[in-house]
Amino acid sequence: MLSLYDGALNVPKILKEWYEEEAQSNYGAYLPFVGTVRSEDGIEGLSFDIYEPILESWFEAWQQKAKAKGAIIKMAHSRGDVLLHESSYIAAVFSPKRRVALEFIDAFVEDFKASAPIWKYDLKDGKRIYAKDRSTAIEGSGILGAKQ
Amino acid sequence: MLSLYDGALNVPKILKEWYEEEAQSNYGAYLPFVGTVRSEDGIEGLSFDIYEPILESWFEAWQQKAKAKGAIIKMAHSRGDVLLHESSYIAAVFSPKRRVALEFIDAFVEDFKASAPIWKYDLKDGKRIYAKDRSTAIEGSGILGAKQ
Amino acid sequence: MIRVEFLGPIQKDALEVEISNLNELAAILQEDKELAEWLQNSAVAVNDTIVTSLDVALQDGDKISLLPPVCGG
Amino acid sequence: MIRVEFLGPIQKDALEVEISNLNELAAILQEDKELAEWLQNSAVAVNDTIVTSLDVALQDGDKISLLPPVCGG
Repeated sequence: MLSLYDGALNVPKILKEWYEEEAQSNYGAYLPFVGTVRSEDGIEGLSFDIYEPILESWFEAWQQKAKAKGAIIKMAHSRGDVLLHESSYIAAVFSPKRRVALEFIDAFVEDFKASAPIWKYDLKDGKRIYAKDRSTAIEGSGILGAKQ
Repeated sequence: MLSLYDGALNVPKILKEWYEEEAQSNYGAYLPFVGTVRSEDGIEGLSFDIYEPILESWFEAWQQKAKAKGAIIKMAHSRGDVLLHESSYIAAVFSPKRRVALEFIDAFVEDFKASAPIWKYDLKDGKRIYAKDRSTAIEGSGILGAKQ
Repeated sequence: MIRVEFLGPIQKDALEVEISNLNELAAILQEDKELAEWLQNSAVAVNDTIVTSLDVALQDGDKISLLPPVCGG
Repeated sequence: MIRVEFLGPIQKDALEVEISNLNELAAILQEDKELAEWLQNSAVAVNDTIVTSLDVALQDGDKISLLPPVCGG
């Protein structure tokens, strides 16, 4: 399940809903990762653009990988502005056993950072500035720039 | 913070309290691991004995390791009986950055399984049966059994 | 007609172009100096599937998206 | 007097013994056949600190705990 919200996430509510949705599913491990906006470099917050069609297919491919291990994943992300100490991201794994959950959340979050079509901007001095230095080119990038 | 409860944990409440406690601490990552009792082998639930003095010193040693990485850990565990699909364990890491949280939760949960002085029993046919086959001897065990 | 969309921080309106493959698109976009850096670091999707080679035939109505470096979370 | 406690699933009441080191305790406990397996797989704590060697001097009032294999979570 992939849920996108305008603005900050209501973390306690989402963690509770996901826990209750799977209460009878017989998973032994529930491992949510919550990402929160840190105060650094004088920013007032972050802002996000999302390209949903590719985010959905990326997520669906990971859901299939999870399924192959008897696990499921859920993810929530913010669109638009998220202020300091608010949260913009939750990814969770449910699995029968702990090792799958511990390994899966790590691989999922890292690939999310490297591949999910989401763009981050710093909110600073009333401006929205692309976080270029913290961004990662998606694998296979640059093909249109190669000299013919 | 180490919290012990009689019976099952109220997971949504604990996850919410921990999140709110650290809402202004400027951690970028919150990563709780939740352990839930699975239905298997015909058990009706699990039951736990805890030896608190050593659990507390074990936990405090991990808290110091977390602190050295700018992180903190929180843990909750049940005493006594926990029924099917109820939860008995939550361990959470808060850290500035994601890599520390992802690596720490794995190491912490694995050492918890290997070292924390907690004994598990299956509740089955009205009896409380030590889960011997799933238990791990603490490192350094056996010194009193060695022939002189 | 092929529609070309520039996502996220690439501040450029969508284009409609008459091309039959991605090599032709590369030639067109490389004429725009403001796109030079984005072409080097962006991924390319055809109909919302990322492609890693220019050897892709295009059909009328296809949509191409340029995805610059990402940073979710 | 040294107090010896058996934790978790070891179904045995605490003992009070007059000993001055863990070697003496090992000799006493090895006489109890019901403890044989627990002695092989239990850890030993002196005053709530786990020890990994029998070379530990004991003082009057010390507490020894036997910790059988664990399984939290």
